[in-house]
Amino acid sequence: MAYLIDVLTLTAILAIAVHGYMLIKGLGGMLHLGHAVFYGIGAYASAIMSTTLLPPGYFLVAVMAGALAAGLGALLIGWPALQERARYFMIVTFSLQLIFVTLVINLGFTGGPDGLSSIPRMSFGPWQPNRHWSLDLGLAAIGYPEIKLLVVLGFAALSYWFCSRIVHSPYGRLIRAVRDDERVAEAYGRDAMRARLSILLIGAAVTGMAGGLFAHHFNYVGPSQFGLDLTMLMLAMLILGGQYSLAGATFGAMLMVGLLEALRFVLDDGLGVPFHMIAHLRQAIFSIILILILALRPRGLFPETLARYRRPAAMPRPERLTRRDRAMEPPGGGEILKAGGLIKHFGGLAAVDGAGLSLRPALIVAIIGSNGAGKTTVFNLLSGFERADAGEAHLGAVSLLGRRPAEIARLGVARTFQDVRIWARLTVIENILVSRRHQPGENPARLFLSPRRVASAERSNLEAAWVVLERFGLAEKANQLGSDVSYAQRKMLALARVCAFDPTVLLLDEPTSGVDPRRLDVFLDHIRAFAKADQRAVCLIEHNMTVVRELADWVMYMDGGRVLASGTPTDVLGDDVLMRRYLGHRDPVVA
Amino acid sequence: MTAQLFGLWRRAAVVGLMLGNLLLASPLPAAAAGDVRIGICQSTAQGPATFSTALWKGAELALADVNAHGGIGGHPLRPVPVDVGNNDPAQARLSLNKAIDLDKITSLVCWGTNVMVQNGPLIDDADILAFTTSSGTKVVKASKLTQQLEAVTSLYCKVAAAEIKRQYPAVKTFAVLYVNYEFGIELRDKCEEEFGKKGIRLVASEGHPNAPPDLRSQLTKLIDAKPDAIYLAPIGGGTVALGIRTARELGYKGLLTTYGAGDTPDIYTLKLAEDNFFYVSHATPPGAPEAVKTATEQYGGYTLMGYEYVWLVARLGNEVLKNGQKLSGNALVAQLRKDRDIQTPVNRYVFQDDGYTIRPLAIFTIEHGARKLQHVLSASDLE
Amino acid sequence: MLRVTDLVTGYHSDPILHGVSFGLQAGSILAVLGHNGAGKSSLVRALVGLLPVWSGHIAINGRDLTTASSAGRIRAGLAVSFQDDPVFPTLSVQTNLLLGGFVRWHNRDLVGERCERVLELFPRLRQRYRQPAYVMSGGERRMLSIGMALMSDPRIIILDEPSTGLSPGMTEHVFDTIAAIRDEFGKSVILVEQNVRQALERADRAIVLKTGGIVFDGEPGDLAQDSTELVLMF
Amino acid sequence: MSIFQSALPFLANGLSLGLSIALVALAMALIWRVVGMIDFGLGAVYLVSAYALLGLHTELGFSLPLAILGALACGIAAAILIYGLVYRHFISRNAPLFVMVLVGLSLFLAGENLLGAALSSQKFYVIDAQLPGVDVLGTRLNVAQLGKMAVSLAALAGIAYFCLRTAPGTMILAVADNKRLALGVGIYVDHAYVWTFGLAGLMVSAAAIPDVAESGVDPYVALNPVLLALAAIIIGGLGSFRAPVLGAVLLGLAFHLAVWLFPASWQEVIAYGLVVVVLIARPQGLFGALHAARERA
Repeated sequence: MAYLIDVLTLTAILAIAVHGYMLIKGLGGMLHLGHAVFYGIGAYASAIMSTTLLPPGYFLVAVMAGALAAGLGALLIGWPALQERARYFMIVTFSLQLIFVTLVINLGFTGGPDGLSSIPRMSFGPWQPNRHWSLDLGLAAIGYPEIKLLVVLGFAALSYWFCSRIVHSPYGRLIRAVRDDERVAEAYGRDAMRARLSILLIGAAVTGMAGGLFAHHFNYVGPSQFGLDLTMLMLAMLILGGQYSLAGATFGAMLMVGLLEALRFVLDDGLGVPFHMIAHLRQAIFSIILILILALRPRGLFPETLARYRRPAAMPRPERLTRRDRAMEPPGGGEILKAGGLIKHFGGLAAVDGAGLSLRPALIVAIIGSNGAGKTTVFNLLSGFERADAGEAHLGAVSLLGRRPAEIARLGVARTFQDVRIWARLTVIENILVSRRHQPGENPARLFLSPRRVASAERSNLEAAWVVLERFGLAEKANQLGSDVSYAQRKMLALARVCAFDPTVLLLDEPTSGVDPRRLDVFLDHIRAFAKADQRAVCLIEHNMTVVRELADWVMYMDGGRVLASGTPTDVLGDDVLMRRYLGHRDPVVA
Repeated sequence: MTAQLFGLWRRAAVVGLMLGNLLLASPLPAAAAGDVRIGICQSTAQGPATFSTALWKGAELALADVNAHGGIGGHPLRPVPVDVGNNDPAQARLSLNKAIDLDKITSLVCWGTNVMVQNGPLIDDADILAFTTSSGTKVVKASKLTQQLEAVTSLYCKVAAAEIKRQYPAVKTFAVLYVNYEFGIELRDKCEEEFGKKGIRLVASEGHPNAPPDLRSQLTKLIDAKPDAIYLAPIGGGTVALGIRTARELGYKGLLTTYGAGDTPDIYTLKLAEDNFFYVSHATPPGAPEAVKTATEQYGGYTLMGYEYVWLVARLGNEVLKNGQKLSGNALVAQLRKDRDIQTPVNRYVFQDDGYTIRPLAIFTIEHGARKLQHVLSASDLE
Repeated sequence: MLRVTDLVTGYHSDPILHGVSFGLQAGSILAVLGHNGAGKSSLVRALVGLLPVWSGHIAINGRDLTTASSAGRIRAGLAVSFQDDPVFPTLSVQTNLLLGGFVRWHNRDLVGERCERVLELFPRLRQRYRQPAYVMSGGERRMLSIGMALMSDPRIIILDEPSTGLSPGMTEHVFDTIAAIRDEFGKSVILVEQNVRQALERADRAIVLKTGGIVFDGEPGDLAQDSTELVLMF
Repeated sequence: MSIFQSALPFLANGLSLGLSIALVALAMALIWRVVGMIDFGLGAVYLVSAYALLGLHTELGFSLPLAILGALACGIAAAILIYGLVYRHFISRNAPLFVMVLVGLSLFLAGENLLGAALSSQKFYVIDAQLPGVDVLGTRLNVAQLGKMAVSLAALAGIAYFCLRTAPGTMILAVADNKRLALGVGIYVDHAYVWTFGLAGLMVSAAAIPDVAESGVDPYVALNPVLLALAAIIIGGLGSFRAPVLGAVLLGLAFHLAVWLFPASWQEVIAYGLVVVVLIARPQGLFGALHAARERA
């Protein structure tokens, strides 16, 4: 049965490598075509450790060294490759894949073209078996290969546990959010680049571990073993099993190996293919099967497994939102956000041309104006999504301009987007969970170092999320994918999400556009509650004048990138000249 | 994506996996008991793929003969493919394990220095007789039961050097163009050594990837060193032809030479190879069976080895059985080394105990779209 | 001329337009009003065939085009000027115009003659004739885009927010041009706009979209006269 | 002999290698711009026309010019068929780039190995004598190389003319530039794609034929051209039709000057290293201005 054992051992090792691939490609969504490189780095590193640096018996250390080396490799590749231009990542990794083999052949310490031979067997301290080691258990004798298989299976189980811990943690959730829409993730104070890099590193490390195991399983590493075809094989495994599912990754590895091995028998004994064709045909059929899988089942056999959250029995009823009278004191004084002289040019066109605004707690300011008046651009400048050419913006004493979106968000300035932009492949409740701040579980290290703390934080986070969902009437939809709920519900979710983020300043970009008028009141209540109940400063861009009338304490009319007029809704909306202009009349108006 | 659809797919997948593993586990292929299985390697790598075909064609002929004459002790011989993929040792081990475990092969012919070296212990454990057509000197050191069928690099270089001394006395310096793999590098080093003994100095050497886009820069550099001869050390797969063509086009008039890798049909038909070029390879003496000779002309020099491999296994097997032993790698190897000096229908071999083999080699040139035997160096000449 | 009946469409799961019906008279301008998210651009995409029609019918001169491909609809006499990315950025103004007349390429003279008229209509384009479109200002691109729509000598021209991102002066000019298109070229125009007043001044008929349904369909004059009321109507 | 003189032959050879890569690079760039995929399937196309030439000339005994025409036709047909039978399915479901790359690669590998199985991986020659040539810059370039250089320069001019002057060409450009608007003016995008792949097929065959004439054909001949072509577009970028060609030339020079400066065993590392450096320093490619145009428009 040496054959079966060998096959199973290799399968387990490959499964671990594919786990790593799943983290990078499936969870992290990075187009990655050089996976064999990480595997190879791991294999070589641990081989070098075992053959030259370490005394015998330190198998585990060597394997960990492999993981470490692969992680470092990933860091070196990822740091430049992921800066702002993830779309080139695939080509970078592909080129590296092409170089790797030649590089290894040319380097000295990798044993050059001969590779590294006589890598010691797996050994634990004093237990250093030779090839014929065996343990007689009366009924059957267990030899080294069996032990090796068990060890590798142990590692596979470990890797599965480790990866699923990652996937189903707040950290994994964040990574998926970044995969879906990194800009929004930044709008919620997360550093997308760091998230990407970290998951790449973890995935590579897992793969490196597999490489280390391979080195000690096969006792030899050579250049020809880590070429493009290996990457293709692992990729086939991942795609077949389902790149978004850890079970899929594991299963894909088993299935693909099973398939390739089965082909030997089918071609030789089954079909009696001409002898000298068999090797080529195995490759060909493998490739064709891969195409078929991609055509028939692009998402693989297993779908992404989404955590289903159960609604707590005793829900605190959301306090009834009472329509108090709006505070009518004129602006000025007590303001938390003040911006002025903002200027932004696109090409020749001045999108924002000296606009400014000032926001105060519990005050709702509405910006109106025709399309292209520069309303959204003002939001983009304030939230760091566009760099202002000139002007100033302060949150309290802190200047906002020139900061990255994530920083600004962390300072407490949150915004929504005109095109809703919720994380479509997160469930509704996950959208809320990700948005909430101060989650220790977002730090992958903490997941394993202080699991209790993470768990408790997650528990309270979950309770809070349910409250929010209740409050916005989304609790029924909690476990549905963001992409599966209706437009109005997505709009509502966007509000709920920004509320969950608990900012001090809220910038709402057309929060009610496209909303069924019958639902409108609900939206109005919530927005009003932001300001009045939660004492937040709210600024919204709005076209629907009914909404403006209803909500706004203060209205700013923008045109040509400037604020032409501002005042109470009645003042502004009552001003017929302004309104005529708003509707497209171009007769001069004194600002 | 409805749940039951997924369920369906998963079930399909499970069945597939079961099927796969079942096939792995099942002794089904070994069912046709009685026949004697012999492993023959296959490769998809450029170069090896070519001569693996040749090897098989030769084996095919021998199998027909042998089985017509009762195989081994009345049991027919049956070939088993051993897929070494892209000459990848790990892939090779998997295939080899299958062949040993399920097909119960009694012998093997394979190549690729790393492939053989890394799987040497496996061969010994499995107690099978292995022949290698690799020229690597390390190969037989890794396994007691492995015998070199091919001449080793050092021998190739030695013969080439001698031939140059004899035929081209003017040559005082040479350069090597080698494939940047373990094998090419070994060939470079051995030739530097062997040529050196004959007072021919290595003046330059350049490496190239397997299947290079072109060799112009490498050869320009070599030719700048003004060597009297250039030794081509690729794995094969048309690189020899490319080397010859490029060298000539770059105006190199000197001697070009190579080893068995040049012994492929694409060289036979290469007009450019007809002047000032020779290679060292295995002879097909006039006495050899017609079928073998024609097949060799068609598929190249490795056809012989395929033929001789099967022939040898059959002979040894029958002897072993005659001595009342049962077929095993150890028995076969013992027999092989006991007989030591064996004359196959084609060649005379001296199988040494250290696994190396003294075998006749021949000097060939190309003429009128075919290889032309210059002269043969019999095993005894080389002893 | 053009008749749309009970048009329902939307993106993957949720409908954007639920049951929109209206007609367009030959040689007239129909203003389609409503603010963001009202479904205006979905209507445009559905008319041009970029968005599958879930139910309802679209017909030009009685010929049903509900299932026709966009290429088919253009050939049936529809032309469109999109709101965003309205031109081929890296191609020259000349090539852009030629492409506008793509469906008439078999008739070289017509294309040439069209080209001339467009250049008369927008002299600015003549100066830019050989330059790539991306070097032009927003306004120039808008003119080019409208010009392209004219090139195929269509029966009906759909203009999606032609005044987006234009300076007041430019907007005036564009709207005058639209009027010219009706009066001189004798085309029917579907004018999707936010600049309500300017649209209404030129339009012969107007419909107001709100959250995927039509809330007003009639003479511009019948729309509320008081600006504030009108604004609130949206 | 001065350093500079000693470099000349390497420059000449680098140039010729570069220009022979340029054809495939141009084809790949065209597909990338119009269809938005990196098409490794071109490797299969390359193999088809290579073996077609061999079959027509040596097996069926066609005269060389005739065989060449036949091979070109086969190449075009193959490219269009691959699109119609395989890619169209994925494009219509707008499959992500990653999937398209995988499909292309698999097609290529399948083709390679099927040929290996069917026709063995032996090398065959169409011309087995020494090709005539001329001395340039202290080296000697044969007619096949000169042919390649001429063809790729011609192709560069040809494709520019085709795209800017002919109806289908303009159609292709339009789709590449703004797909939605292309639909909006009544272009059948599918036709544009067929033209694109046909054109790519033509260029790839035009690259394959002289290669085959020069150094014969086996199932592995397509690998280098395709990989080098990809590297070339990465270096050059997609900004214009010139960009990939310049990229290819630069790569060719890198390949040969690397050997001039270092031991040849480092050739690939240095050449592909250049690719990675360019990617990190200038992801849009050295001569690429396309994105600028896109963003401004």
